[in-house]
Amino acid sequence: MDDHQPLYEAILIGDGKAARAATEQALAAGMDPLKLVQDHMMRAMAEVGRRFECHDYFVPELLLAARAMKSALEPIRPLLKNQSIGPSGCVLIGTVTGDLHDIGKNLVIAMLEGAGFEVVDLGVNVPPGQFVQKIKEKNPHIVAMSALLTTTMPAMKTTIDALKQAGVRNQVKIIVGGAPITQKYADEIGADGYTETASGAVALARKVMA
Amino acid sequence: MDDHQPLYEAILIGDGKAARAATEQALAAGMDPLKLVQDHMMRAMAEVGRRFECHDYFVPELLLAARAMKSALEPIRPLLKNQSIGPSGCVLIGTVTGDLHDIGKNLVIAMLEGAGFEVVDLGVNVPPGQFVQKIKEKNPHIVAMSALLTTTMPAMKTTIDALKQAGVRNQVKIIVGGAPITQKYADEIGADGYTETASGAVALARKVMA
Amino acid sequence: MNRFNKLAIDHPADLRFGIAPKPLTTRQGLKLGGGIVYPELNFTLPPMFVDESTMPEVREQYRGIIQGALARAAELEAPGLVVEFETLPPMTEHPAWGIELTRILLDGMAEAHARHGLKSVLRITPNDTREMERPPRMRSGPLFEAMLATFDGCAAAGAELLSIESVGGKEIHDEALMMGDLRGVLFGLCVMGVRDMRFLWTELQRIADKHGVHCAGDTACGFGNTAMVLAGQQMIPRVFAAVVRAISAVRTLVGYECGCVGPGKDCGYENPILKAITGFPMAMEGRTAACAHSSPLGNIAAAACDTWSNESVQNIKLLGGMAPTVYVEQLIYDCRVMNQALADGRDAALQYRKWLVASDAALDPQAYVLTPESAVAIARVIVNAPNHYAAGRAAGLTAVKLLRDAHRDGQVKILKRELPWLERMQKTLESLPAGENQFIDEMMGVVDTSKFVAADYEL
Amino acid sequence: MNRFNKLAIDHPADLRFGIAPKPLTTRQGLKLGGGIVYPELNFTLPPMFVDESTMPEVREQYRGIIQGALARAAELEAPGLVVEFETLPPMTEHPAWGIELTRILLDGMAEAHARHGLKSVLRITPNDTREMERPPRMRSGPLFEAMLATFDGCAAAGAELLSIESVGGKEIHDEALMMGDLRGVLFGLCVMGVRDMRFLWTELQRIADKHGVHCAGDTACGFGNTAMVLAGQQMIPRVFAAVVRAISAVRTLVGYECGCVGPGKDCGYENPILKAITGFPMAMEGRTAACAHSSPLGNIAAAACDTWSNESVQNIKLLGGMAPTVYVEQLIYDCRVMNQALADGRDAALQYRKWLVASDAALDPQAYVLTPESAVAIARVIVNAPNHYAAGRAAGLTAVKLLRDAHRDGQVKILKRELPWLERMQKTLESLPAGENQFIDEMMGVVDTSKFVAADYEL
Ligand SMILES: [Zn+2]
Ligand SMILES: [Zn+2]
Ligand SMILES: [Zn+2]
Repeated sequence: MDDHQPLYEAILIGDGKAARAATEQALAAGMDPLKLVQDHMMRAMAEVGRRFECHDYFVPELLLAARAMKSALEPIRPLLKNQSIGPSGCVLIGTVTGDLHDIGKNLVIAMLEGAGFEVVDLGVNVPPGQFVQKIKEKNPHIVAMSALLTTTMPAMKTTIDALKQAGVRNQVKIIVGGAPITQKYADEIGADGYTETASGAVALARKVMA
Repeated sequence: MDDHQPLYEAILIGDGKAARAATEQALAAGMDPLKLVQDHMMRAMAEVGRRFECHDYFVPELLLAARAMKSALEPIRPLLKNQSIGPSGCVLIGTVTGDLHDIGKNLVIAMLEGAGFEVVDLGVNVPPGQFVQKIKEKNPHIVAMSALLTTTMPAMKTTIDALKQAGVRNQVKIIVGGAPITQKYADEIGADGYTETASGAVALARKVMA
Repeated sequence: MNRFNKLAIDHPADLRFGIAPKPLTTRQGLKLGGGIVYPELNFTLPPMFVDESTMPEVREQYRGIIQGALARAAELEAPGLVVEFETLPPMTEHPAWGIELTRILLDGMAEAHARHGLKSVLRITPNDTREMERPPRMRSGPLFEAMLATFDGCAAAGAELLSIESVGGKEIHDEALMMGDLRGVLFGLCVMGVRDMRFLWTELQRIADKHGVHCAGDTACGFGNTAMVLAGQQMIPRVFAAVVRAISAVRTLVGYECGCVGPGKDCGYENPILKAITGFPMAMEGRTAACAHSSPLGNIAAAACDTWSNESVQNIKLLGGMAPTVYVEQLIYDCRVMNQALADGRDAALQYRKWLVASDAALDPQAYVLTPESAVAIARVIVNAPNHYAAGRAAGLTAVKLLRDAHRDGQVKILKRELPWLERMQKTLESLPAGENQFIDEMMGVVDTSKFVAADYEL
Repeated sequence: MNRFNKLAIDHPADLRFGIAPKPLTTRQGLKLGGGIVYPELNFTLPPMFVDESTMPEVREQYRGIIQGALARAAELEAPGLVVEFETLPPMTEHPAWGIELTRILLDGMAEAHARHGLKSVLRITPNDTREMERPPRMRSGPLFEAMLATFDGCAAAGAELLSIESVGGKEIHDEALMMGDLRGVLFGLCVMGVRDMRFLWTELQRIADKHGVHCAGDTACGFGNTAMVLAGQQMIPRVFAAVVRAISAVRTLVGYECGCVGPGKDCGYENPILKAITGFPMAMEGRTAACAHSSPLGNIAAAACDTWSNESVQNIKLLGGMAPTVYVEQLIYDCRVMNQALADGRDAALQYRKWLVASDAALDPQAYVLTPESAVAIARVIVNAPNHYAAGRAAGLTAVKLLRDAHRDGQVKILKRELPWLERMQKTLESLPAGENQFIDEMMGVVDTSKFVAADYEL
């Protein structure tokens, strides 16, 4: 089976309908579902990631491919109940109290989801207590926080303090980002990682989980 | 006796020879030395200070006047042994370890001396231990430190820590200045005062001693 | 509502810095757009919380900023100065704080006027805090009320220019940007954005009238500049951001239709288009706003500016002084050159403008769509369109055409990987329905309607 | 030793930015002074100690600075870049540190060249640590040895341009400034300074020759800029600082007499005079160096620059990125305009130069003495003088005359309280003895000789 397989292509160009159709066809032809995922879907997503890294793809292509992958997985999921095609890890994400800046966070979500992470989006202006509560509920591997204002970045520290107070700090890795944030500030508040750009978030998430 | 007195004038224009001659003449004429100091010399220096404040005088005029005042005081000092014409206060000054920038410090010295302070100049690149030792020796009211580099400003904290360690911190007021220094930094390291400009040093010194 | 149906500046040569057909004279007599470019200083707090307990420190910060910056401006003999106070969200949520800080700034400005004769005017830019709730309540509720109260109190205190970076339409536009979806962009900017602008600026005009101050202008910051930042990070194509910029002018225009008289808000890089349409003076930011963000528009942004801004800088210490003081110095020197060129007459100013434009235009499609020629061309199709939807579509198509032609003629560098996007965008725009109602019907079936309150947009 | 006895640039119209009669070509092929103005980026550490224990963090800082700044420069397609590494004193005292950091910067530059084709060249500026001892040992001792070792190691590592802000003569000059004493100024600059420069740059030329690199140039920073800062704080008259600037050119010139080929060091505001004399390219700093210090020379400083510098900025975070990255962006945009004007030919460049000059010259005597006309006039009397002492005196007298005439003709604003100083300075300069020996004899009886080691100055 080679790279020119329709499923691989459909994901690469972000055509969800075609990807699903190709999957159903392959299943009907008796293909092993797990093999389908590993040999074609995963490889297509890896190629999408590579193209994005090289700046041949932009975010829209990345997101469309991720959506096509989701469509293609639908007929497969029921067949793989007991096998792990689960996510690389679970990330809880939000902008800190007082901060309303969506799009950086949303980009990070897109990057992470594109890389196979499960992401729980708490939205913007998230109070420390809500981070704590959701950690208890969702048991994520990583908590990601962003702040775009010099006057909201101190809320990162407040949030980490609240996590400590609640005894959940050590259950998660904490990563932070946003225009006024620096590596130094991340170190000072005791975060586990910092990235300057949204596209650095995937590598960072993998690094802190390693 | 009025403002047009030769002594007053001589100090105002910074003519040391004339100032001394006028003083000797006045003493010979039986003038009370203390009155001479208070009514003429001090008043001249106050006027010099005022002109400097209004930017009518520059530093050179200020320094020349201070020198003229010194000359004029010479024949008077022996007559006033037991009376206080002493300085407004004693200031120990130096740039911190690693810092070589003279002129800001020297300006502050000039301003302080012009305002009647006694100043002990420790020079540049002064290690914390030397500050401690000189405090013990000279018993100053104020310790003034300056730093012009971002990499020498941390030595201010080190110096204050050394003063604490040596148990002399509370004997003195500490004032700081220099390009990278801020009020916030001064507060953080526990200094008693900060001034942005050399010309602010006098007001600051008076304030911390009040 | 005053629809602009012809251009105030019909010829690209008349679209230039320092001169606006309809200048604005402030209470102290600054004539913005009247032949002199003025610096416009912006600033923000260093990293710190803003709450009841830190307000004493916050006051000190603003007092220090205004004193330091105005002293420097006086020293350098600035011909005048626009000060912009862009509040931080807590200062809009607590109008009393925003108003008090406005007074502190005005006091500093009055003192500099009394002592040094330095003329200045305050622009107040409260936050569009309506988006603190999701979905946002755009036309009512405590956040909305507090925002209006901030405007009202600041105008009463003496802030003469009212601005905001309003967010109506962002609920849909954000995702449209990330998906490279021009239909969503049009819906966010020219349907939702236009409707919210019309509502909001009608409210603000009421406040301005009450206090005898001016509605200055809005900016499509959260739209066009978000696109620019994403393009700068190579997240979306530059040509896409360039087309978004052109379309964004339609949204920003609504402010002027409702009574704004300029200067348009600094971060509205679409402002040259609006100057051509309205004739009002415009604030712009460029290279000297690198403290706030990078841009491919550092010089070209100055080509048609009437005030020249640094966008925003924290009040932190640089070796040469506090950053706002440093930046006011840089702005003043920038303005000095422009004003020297202006003093030498029309041809001289056009010579300088040529260099400002040429130095950026060929390097990035986002710059190319803002050359005086491009800006006037886009402005023209906007005023000729029957409604905002059609105007947005026409602006987008014109931008695409300008870029295709310029690329063909070797006048602008467009990366190979972006070329398919030009075609894709053209197709998308051409395939749009002719009527706004049909477009709305189509889009309401596609967009995530849980993200906004349809009634707040008359939808 | 090569005394310049005629001007390389005889006519003020030929003293302009981007073009030097004797351009310098770097190993990667940047031609400084060859028709393009290049940005020159400077930076320093944020508040932190530099010692053995912090060196890992120091390395990270410089790595981060160079990577961030060069990435931005590549993005903005800078035509090339000069990077200046002005060390901090511990890095000169411990040559191994300075050399290692030089390598880190060179690695970053090589990488940007390989990846983006960005050409750059490194200027290394160790500290004149000789003054760490008082009185300084100028010609021997461990501090001196370490300083030379730093130069040697950095040149070996690949730093192609050698510079320093040397301090010889400062021992006397500092107090002379504070006392408004022009005789002391002359003694510090043209007797002591000249002698130390001659010694020091002969040593540095040996090192440059050994490694095939260039002596670039010195600056009278601790003299002329100290005067400028004091004048800015209203501590000394501006006219005094202006005259000091003119005289300081004589000291800076000695570097070129000993083999320097430019670009002269950025903070030498006297550089236009030296460009006229030597024909070598010059670095200058102005408005975009407000991060490091205010100046009344923000635009005029660019009039004759070949590289355009920000002087120094801490590696701290601004909203738009780390400050060195922000400043490289600003410099690049500044240079783009100059290069556009240059591309339009001589008259166009002179048009732009006119605005740069005119925008500052009338406002401050320190700017006025640096107009192309003033610079050439001062340069001319310097090359016509029989020796450095006479040259300094002539430069001072010329500056005074230029200012008196300009004030009379209403071409420069001089504050009333400064006018007596013009007269006073003229009298002082006119009353000086004709011969250097007599002057030295007089001065050695007056100055505080405990502040310097006379033998180190052949005195
Ligand atoms: Zn904005
Ligand atoms: Zn310097
Ligand atoms: Zn420097």
